This record gives sequence, structure tokens and C-alpha cells, in this order.
Amino acid sequence: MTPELVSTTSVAQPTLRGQRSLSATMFINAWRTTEFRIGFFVFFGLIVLSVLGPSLFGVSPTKISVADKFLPPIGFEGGNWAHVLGTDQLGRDLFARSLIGLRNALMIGLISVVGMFLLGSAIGMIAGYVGGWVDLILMRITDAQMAIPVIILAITILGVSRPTPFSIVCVLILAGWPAYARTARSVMLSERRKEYVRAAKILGASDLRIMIVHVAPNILPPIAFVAVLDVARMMIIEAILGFIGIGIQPPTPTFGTIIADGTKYLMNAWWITTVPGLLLAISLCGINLMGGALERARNKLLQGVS
Amino acid sequence: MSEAHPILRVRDLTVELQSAASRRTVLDSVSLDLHADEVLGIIGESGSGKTVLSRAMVNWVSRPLEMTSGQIFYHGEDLRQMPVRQLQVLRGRKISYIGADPTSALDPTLPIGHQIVEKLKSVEPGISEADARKRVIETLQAVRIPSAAERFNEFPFQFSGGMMQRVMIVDALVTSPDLLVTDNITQPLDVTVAAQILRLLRDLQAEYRTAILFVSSLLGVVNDIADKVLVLANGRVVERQSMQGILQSPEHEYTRHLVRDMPRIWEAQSEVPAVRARVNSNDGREAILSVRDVSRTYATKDRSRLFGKQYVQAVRGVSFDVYKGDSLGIVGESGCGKSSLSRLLSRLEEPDSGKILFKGQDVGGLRGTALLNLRRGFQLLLQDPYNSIPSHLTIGRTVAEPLIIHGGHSKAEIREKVAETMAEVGLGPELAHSLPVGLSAGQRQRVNIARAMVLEPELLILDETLSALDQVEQAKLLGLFEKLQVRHGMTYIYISHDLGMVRRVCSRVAVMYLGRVVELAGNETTFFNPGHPYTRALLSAVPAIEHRPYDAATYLLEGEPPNPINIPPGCSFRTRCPFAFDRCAKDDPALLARGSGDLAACHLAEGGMPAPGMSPAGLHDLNQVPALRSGTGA
Amino acid sequence: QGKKTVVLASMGPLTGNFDPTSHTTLGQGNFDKLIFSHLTRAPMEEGKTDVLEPDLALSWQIIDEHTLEFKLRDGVKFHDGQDFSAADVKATFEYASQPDRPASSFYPGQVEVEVVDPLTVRIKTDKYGYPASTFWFVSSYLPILCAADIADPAKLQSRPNGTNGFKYVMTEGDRSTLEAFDGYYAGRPKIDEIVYAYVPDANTRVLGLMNGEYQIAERLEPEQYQSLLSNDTVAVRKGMSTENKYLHFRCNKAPFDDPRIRLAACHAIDREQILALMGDAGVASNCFVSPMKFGYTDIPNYPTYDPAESARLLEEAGFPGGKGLPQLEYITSIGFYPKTKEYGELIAAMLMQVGFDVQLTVLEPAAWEQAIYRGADGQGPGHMCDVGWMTGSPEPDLVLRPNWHSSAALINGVSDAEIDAALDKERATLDPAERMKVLAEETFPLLAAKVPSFSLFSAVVFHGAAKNLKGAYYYPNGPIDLTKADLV
Amino acid sequence: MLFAVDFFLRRLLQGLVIVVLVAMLIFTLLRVVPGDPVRIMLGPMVTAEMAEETAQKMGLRDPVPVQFIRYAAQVVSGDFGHSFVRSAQGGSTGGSRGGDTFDASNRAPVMGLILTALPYSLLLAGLALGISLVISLPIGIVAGLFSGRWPDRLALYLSSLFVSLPNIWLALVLIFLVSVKGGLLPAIGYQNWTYAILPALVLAIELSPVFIRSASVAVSSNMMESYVPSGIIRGLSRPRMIVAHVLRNSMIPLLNVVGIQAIGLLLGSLFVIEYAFNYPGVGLLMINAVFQRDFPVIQAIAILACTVLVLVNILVDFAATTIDRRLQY
Ligand SMILES: Nc1ncnc2c1ncn2[C@@H]1O[C@H](COP(=O)(O)OP(=O)(O)OP(=O)(O)O)[C@@H](O)[C@H]1O
Ligand SMILES: Nc1ncnc2c1ncn2[C@@H]1O[C@H](COP(=O)(O)OP(=O)(O)OP(=O)(O)O)[C@@H](O)[C@H]1O
Ligand SMILES: [Mg+2]
Ligand SMILES: [Mg+2]
Repeated sequence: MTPELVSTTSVAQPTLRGQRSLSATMFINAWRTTEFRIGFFVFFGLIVLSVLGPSLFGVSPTKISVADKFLPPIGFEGGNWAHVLGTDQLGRDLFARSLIGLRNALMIGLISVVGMFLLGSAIGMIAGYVGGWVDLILMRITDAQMAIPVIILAITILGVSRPTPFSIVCVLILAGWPAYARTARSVMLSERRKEYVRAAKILGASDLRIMIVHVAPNILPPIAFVAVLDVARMMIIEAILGFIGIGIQPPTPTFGTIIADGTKYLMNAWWITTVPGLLLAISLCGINLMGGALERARNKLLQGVS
Repeated sequence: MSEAHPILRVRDLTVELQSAASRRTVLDSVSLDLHADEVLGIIGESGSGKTVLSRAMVNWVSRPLEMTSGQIFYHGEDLRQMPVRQLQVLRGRKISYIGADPTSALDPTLPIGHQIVEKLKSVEPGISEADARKRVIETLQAVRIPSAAERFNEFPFQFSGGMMQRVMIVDALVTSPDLLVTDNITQPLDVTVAAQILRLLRDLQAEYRTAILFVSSLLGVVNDIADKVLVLANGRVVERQSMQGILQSPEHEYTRHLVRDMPRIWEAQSEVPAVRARVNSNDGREAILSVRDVSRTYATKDRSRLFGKQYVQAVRGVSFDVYKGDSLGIVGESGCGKSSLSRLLSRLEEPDSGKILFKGQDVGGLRGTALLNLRRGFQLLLQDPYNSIPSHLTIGRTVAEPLIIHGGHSKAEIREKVAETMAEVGLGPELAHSLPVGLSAGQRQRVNIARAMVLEPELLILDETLSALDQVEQAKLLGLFEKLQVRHGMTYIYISHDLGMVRRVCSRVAVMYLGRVVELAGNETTFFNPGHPYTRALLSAVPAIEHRPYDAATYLLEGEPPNPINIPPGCSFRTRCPFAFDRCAKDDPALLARGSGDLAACHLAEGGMPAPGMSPAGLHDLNQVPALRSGTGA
Repeated sequence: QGKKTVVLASMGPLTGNFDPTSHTTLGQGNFDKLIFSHLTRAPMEEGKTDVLEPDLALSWQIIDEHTLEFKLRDGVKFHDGQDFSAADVKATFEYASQPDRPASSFYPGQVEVEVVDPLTVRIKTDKYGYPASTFWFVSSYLPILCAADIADPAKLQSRPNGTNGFKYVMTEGDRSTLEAFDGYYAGRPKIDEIVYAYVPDANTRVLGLMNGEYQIAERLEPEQYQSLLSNDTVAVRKGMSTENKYLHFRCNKAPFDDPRIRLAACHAIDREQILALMGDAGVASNCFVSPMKFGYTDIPNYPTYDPAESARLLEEAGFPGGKGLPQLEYITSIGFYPKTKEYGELIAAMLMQVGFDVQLTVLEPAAWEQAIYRGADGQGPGHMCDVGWMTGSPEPDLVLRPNWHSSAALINGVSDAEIDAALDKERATLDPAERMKVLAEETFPLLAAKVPSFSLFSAVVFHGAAKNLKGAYYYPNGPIDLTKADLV
Repeated sequence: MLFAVDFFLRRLLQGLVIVVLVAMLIFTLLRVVPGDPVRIMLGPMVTAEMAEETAQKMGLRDPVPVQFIRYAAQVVSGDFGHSFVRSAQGGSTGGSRGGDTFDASNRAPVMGLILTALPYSLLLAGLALGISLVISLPIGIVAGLFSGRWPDRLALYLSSLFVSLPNIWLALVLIFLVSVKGGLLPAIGYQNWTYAILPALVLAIELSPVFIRSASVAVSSNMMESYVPSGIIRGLSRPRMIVAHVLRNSMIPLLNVVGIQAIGLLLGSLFVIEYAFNYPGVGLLMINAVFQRDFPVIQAIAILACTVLVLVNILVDFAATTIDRRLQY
């Protein structure tokens, strides 16, 4: 072996870590897990079903037919192929209603998470980057907002004003942004000290440019991935609001209202609460499996295990 | 101790790396003997299996690595066959291991003393708490940790790397083991601290008569301690000789190469090109950068007082000029303020006082476009090649970024300019459209350089820019810098603690201590006739295989630089200076010109210090060691 | 020996004011009746709803058109120890019938009471110009208070002080405790303690009943009734009530200030579907009062399901196909009456069919009770309210006057001189047969033509009780008499 | 010692700022929503003049900041005002009432209402926290020790399942199966502590995934710290490393989770679960107050909830800094 050869082999010493973009690595690592794939297929299957389902099967979620009330799902005595998952106390098709419920929950979950993500990260990044008084003030506001649990804030505001999908989303965003602000700020704090930020500064890049062009593409995708878990949380909160009666108002069905209305019939028509509950649980399971896999992938990356 | 019964006898040890697809031999039939009171050095390039070998000695080989054959006899007993419990006790008590990373070897949340006591009680079950404590404190004192009884209760994070390495030595020696395995223990340390640790280990080895298996990747370090050396290449022992033998007649090709390429400071001719070799003097050249009495203080929280603040004086009254086409080196121990100074120079931060003039223009008050224009003129290259370029932009885009920021270029112009610059720094045009994924450190550093060069700066500041690279890559880049300097007449400031490199490329050297320049001199003067005892101390600590003109007995510093928070009055170096006298406590020496026009801040700069022992280049005489030891005793 | 405690899960909250004349709510009314006695008792058993039994009065008779005389029971004591006498009756009647008392709309009008002797009183209406016989049935509805309390309104409001078998002890949150009154004239009840608990959710009431936490649960849903029929520990009871369920239109607010729009809404509602939904809990009726009430009849012009007519009326009123109508808020409750939300959704859907834009607001009982009554300014929230009206005794005026006479019109706020005149005329008609005819031929048809409110059906109520609770009497208007009950 | 004083001084001061901000936020939000509090207080049957007069008297027509300052001054003296709708005995009220009924003295003091309900909620929350820690810590620790192996998988699937069960639905299913059908545990309302078990179980199931996940992440990441193998090489046994070091150090992230996530989650879910179980705690009080627009009760509970959260956080941070001295505060 020649000495030259010896020396060049040692060039490869630094590991691959940190070379591929953080988020891509994370996504690829997560995709490798079975949980993520199961979650992905369950979740997107349900999304497709909830978007296309009602028109595909031609059943109306709101059409009342008192004569058909309390039909059980097929497979149970009295079940009927016209209503695969049975009907509710007004004879409406539970399958269609649950799908609409899913759609609403998803819409609210997604929109509110996107909203809180954008708002929170923007505030967090500014606080972390600018520092000083701006940081202090923004963070105290964040802490304050964070000190009110989501549900309490939602109940307080929605309970005393008439809830609309818009107001629900607003309240959820209001309650949810601080967590993102905190994460974005702490990542920004450590990122701000990183060499590439200093390098950009030395090149003469403005603060805004550094934040948007250099830092944001680096730190936001991993946070966004973990936000998937929040979609599930927001969906649960939407259901809870519906359950307490301060969610989206009838006749639009939501998981919460279907469950709440079916509670009375638990004994003689168990499926009214069970079907939407299960569907909600399954879709949450899908999201949580995905989000969980992404979160673990992120933790592993941050801890330096590849 | 008889030659016949070595403490450690390794026979045909083979370790394989088992991965899903393949299996690879990491250690190939390694055999070695280690006798009592002997220090066996193991050297080899990175990845040659040194760490694996040293860990195998304590039976710490875990998947995906696997010991597939061979025996490790400790006093004749095979460690590989030994029951776990027995091995457990043996490991802490009779065989000790010290790794390369002292700061993470102990539980970060418990006081160090308690953890050593815990270990002591665990391997010597009979010992009482009080006895254990006493023994630990005594050993802490033995490694010269000041106020050991108090530091006993301090936490790992409150110790510097060097102190922590001492703590690990205490942890290893507190049970008086007869075998000590050390893996690259000086690697994370500053040169002076590393030299201290080596000296300490030598002393302790003599006192405890411990056999040491000393693993290092630096020939100079092994040279300072080992009796015999074993050279490892690709998992195989390729050479075993006495230390002297290795240096005088290396047999294996790798070893020869190693000995030959070891950078020399005093034996070699300076390679600084003649253009730049002109010493100091303002022989009419314009100073491109003038630093005038610049200071910077940081405020931090003081935990010992209510709402208290501490002031860290990171840079104190630094002044120097850099001339066009020149290369200035800035050296000093860790924490002396080199990086802080570089931040001030590149105007990432503003100095609290003092002025920085770039081509006569005060950098301080600049804002907006004026600042932007200024930035064209000088650039800073950072140390970490991995973190300093964004991973989500293509290389071409990264190099183009400064042009976009500074504006005024058409798309075509930018493309052309980027391609040109990339070619100049040796990046293939095909890289322009790829992400930095998969680039080697050297290539990344080239991207970095290209990004700085694309603005055609006149001054480039390099803050430890090359220290993350291996020697070959370093040499190539140094060549590139020289080429660029010749072609564009660029000026460099190298910030580094690698004295060998500074010796090679810088025409002038500024030595910093506690935020202040204590010596500013030409290359030759700095290395052959330094005017400040601190410079001599630095030189005495450089691990080398050549004779050092400044012997460690006289110059090697004890302890670490004082805290930049409470800088004592008078000369700030006097607390560690071997020549300190009354005046030093009162008068803070100014940076004054010495005879040759070089500057030094010492009352004795013009005489009073022993002349450097310029003995002819030769081997370090091992027999000197005990003498050295007695010289530094208390 | 353990205390015999009956926990009664009620669907209505208390008002926080123990003056019975200060409210018109069902929950508080039922609570009051455990504590207060009346002059007479109206068991209203099916088939003989007009029978009155003695309570504080032993006998009663009409002296003349404007005078009604009661002979009172001797030896009755109030819970605070005072003796009951004619003075208390006088104070109560005169106080309760004052028009500014919120509950006065239940009573035919103001009265004067003459104390003939400590045990004889005469109700006199001559001064106010309507017959005293209107108080015949109302005598079983008006709780008798203590004169001393009436003199001190603060005291009256702060705790109830009656003569019935149970005595008020305390309120803790939503649970109010009563204990057996030793001095009860008919003997101390066997049940030692009643806890009157406000449980706003029907489901919770039933689950609690099945757990054994409650001994009585009010107002079960029909399905709950069905599934409890076979339960070992719970007995269920079904009974016709005096209650009709109404869809009240806010008649003093656009667009329901126009009778045509109200009629259009009524014609859009298919009551058969509602009944199919209600199952056992509802009985069809084409009348504004319950079949248990005097004067009940099938009104010939009662609006039927007729979408075409509805569309025509809308067009006539200037809102063809509902275009131009504002969004209408329909306020209903949940957990109070059975299935209000369900048929609320149904009605909303049916109204939407003809072009009304209806939004359903479902409120918890206490909030709903706040919302339904219109304010003193005549306005209340929303445009439609779902409310039932359940009063003791067969007297129809207990329903008619509070709801549709402009002096009260508690919910719909209707102010229509014709309706007022019709109601006054009906009240002034002495002869029962004649009065029946006036009601059937004039009053009800007029109401049916103007529909300030639309009666949806007559309610059948279900109660659930622990099997070991015996001897409780459930009045068709809600109250439960536990003076003779026992836990065995 | 000095450190503790400094810590608490600073953090309590910051906490106070946070609480004031929250109070301001809630107060303002409640004032800008539609609905006239006077109507709620006096009942619908009151005359307009009377309503106006009462509103004036109570200062409800003053600008919001003025009202807030008055309110804050009251709160500082420990008085959270009186309920709009609950009677002095604390019962829910509804329906039409005479206008003369309103009078602060026959309205329940908010503090009294909360104090009556609080012990129930504390019992429930304590039980829930206890149950979930008992279930999830062993699972999480074992999962962390065997990171990547089957216990880890099992814990992962278990927590994925738990976190996907909507609490309201789970509550109903458990009431139905365990209490109504099975007759194993009481469920509705409160008579003795056993009534808290089932709701606590629902809360515990909701909390567990958080604990399982953070325990396993904390333990496994500590296991990967280099002090662990280094400790074993130094002569300490593996069990000792786990018990004395890894578990101890895993406490810090766990404490943080308990402080921030768990208490926040618990506070929120408590409300819903108390409602579903008709459990007479603060949550039920709050939800009923929302239904009846009982603003003083709503704002007091929201402010108190946030105060609790802030205090718990301070304590948790203090505990964490005493365990790990590296942590700054
Ligand atoms: N845990 C491991 N997993 C995979 N490969 C390993 C592991 N440990 C060591 N190796 C491989 O074994 C070889 C020897 O590694 P070792 O760490 O002993 O080198 P070294 O001589 O100590 O290098 P350095 O000077 O950089 O410390 C390398 O090729 C390395 O990649
Ligand atoms: N932002 C800061 N806040 C507080 N103290 C600081 C800050 N930056 C640097 N210091 C302190 O100033 C001193 C000099 O630090 P600096 O990084 O300049 O040293 P250095 O010579 O570059 O060391 P090294 O060789 O380790 O990089 C150190 O004691 C450091 O702790
Ligand atoms: Mg190594
Ligand atoms: Mg530095």
C-alpha cells in the first residue's frame, strides 16, 4: 500500500450525517418503518373515501327518513345494504355522516394546524433571531397563551359565542401557535449560532433574507412533520367541542355531535356512537402512526443516531 | 517484574465487523506483550483499529464488532473466557481504561467525587464511605487539581476538558490498577494542556508503576511518553520497535511516510515564499487592515449573586496592522479570544472600543449599503465545513448567493462568474447543479472558499479553517491559498492553534493571551527567538519528534489560563510565568518594539530570559525524563 | 337503621329564588310541590281529570259568580312552626295574583280574599270583573305560603316554608336536600330525606338510575323506557301528561310578525313524522291544550302538512320560495324533554324544504330556560323556540293566558287584540258547557288561524324509579308526591 | 440557596406577568362576545331601566380596561366576585325570575363555588396521574431499555392505540361496559372516591402515551449516552448504571413532560371528562358556567387553571435544575 493511498482513505472519515437535508433524511427514515406505511395508507385511504365517498355511494348524510331509524350495520339482525354502517335516530346513513364528520374534522384539523404552524413559526423565528426585548415580549405572550390549555380556551370562547367553522379554526390557531413559536424559537436560537448563518451574514445577507432563504428551509420541515401529530389532536378537540355542543352546528354532522347524540341510544342502538367513534379512532391511529414515526425519526436524527 | 511474565499478553486477536451484507476484518491477528512498568505506544492512522484494539483490552467489544479469535491474557488468565462478574470487578480495579472524550465519560448530573467514590465502593466492596472519600481526594490532589476537596463536589460541566481528563485519570488510578489503557487521551485538548496531561501521566506511571497501553494518532505525543511503539495499519501490526528505533529507522512504508511527513518547526526551512518573507516593517506598503486598540467585553449571568452579572473581557486592547499581500497568523490557547477577535474583524460584532480600519475606512459605524460594499472587500472563512454551507441549496446557488445579495449582476454574468470561481478553486462544473450531499470535507471547504472568492475580496480571514481537514487535504488547500495569493494579491489572516501550519505559511505571527496580543513578530523571530515567555511556553508544548529549543521543564505552563472574568492587575501572564518578578504584579507591560522591530509585551523581552537552547536537531533523549520531572515538581 | 334517602334526578334547575310566585319554570315548580301544599289536590287520573281532593281545604263551594269559599283544615303547621290559618291563604292569593308577579300569568286575574273566620276564606273577584269559578281548579295549583313570609320578601325568597310533608334543609351546588317534616298533618312521611338533584342530561339520569345512584329519574327517552322495561332493579312508568309541546314563533319580530309566514311554517311541518320519531313519547293532537285539559278538542282548521299551501303563503307574503327571508334561529333544549334535538333537526330540515333558512341552536336546560322567555322589552333571542307547557289541574287557562294573552305572552310575545278578546270571553263564560263551546268554536279556531304558536303533539312522560320505591304518586304535570312513599 | 431565591424571585415574577396577561386576554374576550351579562343576572323578565340601572351600578358600562383594573384589584384581595347565575347555595339556576331577585348577597361567591368543587377535581386529577404513571412508567422504561426490540414495539403500538382513542368516546364506552353492563364500578356523579376511578382511568389512558413515549425516549437516549458504557468499563455493573444513573437522568425530561404536557392535557381533559361523567368538579362547574354564560366563574377558573399551570412549571423547572445542574433557568 502506498502512503498516498493511506492518506486518501482517511478523507472519507466524516460520516454522512448532516449531508442530506435533515427533513429528507427524516422522511426517508420514517418511510422505512412499517408503522408509517400503515398509517399512511389508512389515513390517505380515509381521506379519499371522505372526499369521494358520499358522492360515490350516493347516500346523503343529512337526508332524514324516520321510518328507517335505528337500522343496525350489515351483519347484524335487521341490517340493510342500503345503509352499510346502519342509520341513526333520524334514519340518516351513518356511513355518510361519519365520512362528512371525518371530512370536517380533517379540514379543521389541517387548516388550524397549518395556521398555527405558520403563525407560530413566524413569531418564534422572529423572537429567536432578533432576541433581546422583542424576544422577551413575544415569549411572555407565548407563555401566557401557552398557560391556557387548548380545551379551556376553546370552551371559553366558543361557549359564549356562536361557533362557526371559521371561529373554531381561529380559536384552535390561537390556542395552538405558542407551541410552534417555542419550538421554532429554540431551534432558531441554536441555528442562529450556526456557521452557515454567520457565513450568510458575512456575505452581507439581510436578516430577513437569512431567516427566509437560509434558516427557514432548514428548520421548518422537521417541525412541520411533527405537526402531523397535532392534526390528530385538533381532530379530537373538534370532536370534543361537538360533543359538548359548541362545535360545528347541526345539520352539519361532526364526530362529536354524532357521538353525543347517539349516547342516549347506547343501549338499544350501540352503533350510533360506536361507528363514528371507531372511524375517528382509526383515522387518528393512522395519523398518529405516521406522526409518531416522523417524530421518532426526528428524535433519532437530533440524538445523532442514523 | 520479569520479562517472562507480561501483565498483558495478546495473541492473534481478530475482530470482525459484522454488517448485514458483509463482514470485514477490523483487527487482524494482533499480538502484543505489555510488561509491568512499561509504556507501550500504539500508533496508526485514523481508522486503523486503534480504538477497537484498546477497547478489546477491557473486553468492550460490542455489536456490530465481534472478537472472532485470539486470546487476551491478563496475568495469564484469558479475559475472553472470564465470567462476567469477575471481569466486572477486574475491570474497575486492576485494569483501567481512559477514553478520548473525558467530558462525557461521567454522568453529567452528579458531582465527580461522588461518582469516583461510587466506583471505588463498587469494585472494593469493603471500603467505607469516609475512606473512599479520603482516597479520592488524595488522588485528586495527586493530579494537581487545585482545592481538591471543594472540586470533589463539583459537576463534570464545571471542569474544563483538561481538568476533566485529570479527573478521569484519578478515576482510573484510584484503585491502583496495574494496567492502564488510554485511547487518544490528548486528542480533544489544547497543546499546552495536552502536554501537561502527558507529563502528569509520566509522573504517575513512575509512581504507581502501572503498565500503560498508550494509544495515539500523533507520533509526537507517543514520542513524549512511550518506551516501545507498535504501528497499526489496516488492523494489522506492521511494525514494532523501540521509540528511538522508529524515529531513526522506520521499517514499514507507512511508518516511514509518517516520520517523514511529520511537520517540523525548527528543523525545516520556512516555506513562506520570498514575497511574503519580508519581515514586519512598514517598508512603504499600505496597511490594508489596521486594528487599533480594539476591546470587547461580554456580560454573562453570575450565579453566585442575586441578579448578578459577570463581564468576560474576551478581547482587550488589540492593535496590529496587516499589509497587503501579507499573511498574519494569530495563535494562542483555547479561550484566549481568537474567535472573538475574528468576529470583530469581520464585523459580525462591533468592538466596545477601538477602531478597525479597512483600507483607511472605519468599519465600526458602517450601516446599510456602505457595510454591504465593505463586505465585498473582506471575507471570513469558518472552521466547520459541514455547517457553514446550507444543505438545501445547490452548490452553484450557494456560490452565487453573495452575488445575488450584492446585486448588480445579470443572470448570465452570475452564471459565468460562478463557473469561473468554481473552476479556480478546483470544483468541477458538474457540481454546480448538485446539492452538497456527499461532498467531502475538503470539497465543502472549497465551496466555502469559492463563495468567499466570488466577491473578489482583498482580505480573507480564516478562523481554524483547515483544522477539520486531514493533512493531505490541508496541504492542498494551503497550496490553493498560495496560488490565489499570488494571482490576486490577496491578504490572509490565519487563526489557528496549529503552530506547524503557522510556521509554514505565515510571514508574521500574533500570539494572544487572555484577549491581548502579547507578541507580534516575524516568522523566524517567533519560532527561534520569541520575546515573550508565553510564546516559549506554547512552543515547548508542541508535540514533536524533533528537539524543542524550549524545554518543558522550564516553560511548560501549569494549569489553565486564568478566567477572563477577573483578570489580575499587572501583567496578566504573571500567574503562570516562570520568570515573574515584583514589577510584573504592578506594571502591565505594553507591546513594545524589540530590537528587530518585532513587538512583545514583556518586561524581560530585551533580555533576562535564558537564551533558547538551540541544541542541534536530534532525538529527544529519553533519559532526560526523570530530570524534567524533578524540575517541575511542586 | 339507615336513613331512607331518595335522590331525585331532575331535568330542570332551580331558580335560586324560593318565592314560588317569582318563576314559571317546571323544575322549580316540581321542587316547590314537595314543600308547599295547596288548597286542593288534582290527581287527574285518566278518565276523571276533573276530580279535586281536599288538601289544606276540606271543602269548597261557589257562593256566587264572584265568590268562591274554602273551609280550611285545622291543626296544620308550617315548617318553621307557625300555625296555618285563613290569613295565610288571604296573603298568598292576594300576593300571587298581583300582575307584577312573574307567575301571575298562571292565574286568571287579581283577587281579594275575605277572611270569614280563621278556617274560612272567600275568594272575591267582583272588583276585577271576571268569575271566581276560574279559581276552582287553580286552587290545586297555587302553593300556599305563610303570611309572615309574604310580609318579608327577602325571607320569602331565601328559603321555602310550606306545610307539605318535606321540609327544606339546604342546597349544595345542584343538590338540594329536604327532610321528612314531623309536623305534617297527614303524618310524617316514611322517607327521611329527599335529595333533589339537577342532572341536565337525560342519559346521565338513566345511567345514574341504573347504577343505583338515583332513585327517581325524570323524563326518560322512549328508547330508554323500552330498554329499562326488562331491568331488574328499575321500574318504569309511563303516563299521559298535561303537557303539549309547542313551536313558538317570536310574533313581535320579523318575519314571524306576519301570520302568513307562521302558517307557512306550520304547513311545512309533517307532524306524523315527528310522532313516528317520538314513538311512545308523543300523542297526536290537533289542539292547543292537552287531552287532559278542559276544553280539549280536535280543531277543524288546525294547520296540516301541506307544502304547496306553505309555498303559496310564502309567495303571498312576498318571499317566494323563502327568498328574502333572513336566517331563522330555532332555539331548543337538550336533556330536558325527550328528543327535542332530534325533531328539531327534523323540523329544521322540513322547513328548509320549503325555503326557510333555519339554524338550530341546542341549549342545555338552564341556558335554554334563560333564552326562551322574552325580555321586558318584548324581545327574546332567536325566532322560534321549542317549549312545552305543563300545568296542574284541568284548567285550560293555565295554558292559554300565559302563552297567548298579550298581558303575558311569555314566550312568543304575541299581542293581538282579537286573541285577547277571545281569551277574555272564554274566561268569562261561566257555564262549563257553554265555555267548552266557546273554546271549541271561537278561541281555538282563532288561534289556529293566527298560530302564534304551533302545538306539535301531546306529551307522554316516562319516569324511572328504583324498584324498591313504593307509593310514589306521579302527577300528570310533573310533580311527584312522596309523602306516602317508602323504600322497601 | 441564593440560587433558589433568585430562581423563585425571577420565575414567580415572570409567572405573575403571564397570569396577568392571561387574565387580560380572557377578561377582554369575555367582554367582547355578544350577550349582555345583566340580562343573564337578572333573568329575562326584568325591565330595561332596571337592567340599565344595575349595569351602571355594577360598572358594566365602563370601558373594559377600567373594569379589568377593578377586577384585578378585587382578585388581589382574594375575591373573584359573584356568580351571575348561581344562587348563594351554588345551584344552577334557570328560567324567568323576578327582577328583584338580583342581589350580590344571594349570588354564590365564585371562590366558594370553586373551593367546593376543587377537592373533587384534585382527587380525580391525582388519581388519574397516579394510575397513568403506574401503568406507563414501567412500560416506558422497559421500552427504553430494549429500544428497537419487541418491548419498544409493544409500547409503541400500545401508545399509538391509546392516543387514538377519543376520550369522550372512551368515557361512554367504559361507562356502558364497566358500569352499566358490568356493574363493576360506579360511574355517574360522586358519592365516594370509587366514583373517581372510572373517569380517572379514562384520563390515565389519555395521559399514558405521553408518559410512555417520553419515558422510553428519555431512557433510551440516556442509555446511548457515552457515560453508560464508560461506567460499565469503569467497573460499575449494568443494573447499577441503569438504576442510579440512567433512570435518575431520565427524570428530567419526564418531569418536564409531567409539568408542561401532562398538567396542560389533564387540565383540559378534566373538563370534558367531568362533563361526561357528571362528576362534580371544577370542570363540570366550568362547562355549566359556559352554557349559562356565567362569566365570573369562567374567567376565574380559566385564570386559576393557568396559574396552576404556571406554578407547576416553575416547580418542575426547579426540580429539574436541582437534578441536573447544567440546566440554566
Ligand atoms: N461500532 C462500530 N461500527 C462499525 N464500524 C466500526 C465500529 N467501531 C469501529 N469500526 C470500524 O473499525 C475500524 C477501526 O476503527 P477505530 O475506531 O478502531 O479506528 P482508530 O484507529 O481508533 O481511528 P481514529 O484515529 O480515528 O480514532 C474503522 O474502519 C471503523 O470504521
Ligand atoms: N458571546 C459570548 N458571551 C460570553 N462570553 C463569550 C462570548 N464569546 C466568547 N466568550 C468568552 O470569551 C473568551 C474568548 O472566547 P473565544 O471563542 O474568542 O476564544 P478562542 O480563542 O477562539 O478559543 P478556541 O480556540 O477554543 O476557539 C472565552 O472565555 C469565552 O468564554
Ligand atoms: Mg480512535
Ligand atoms: Mg475559536
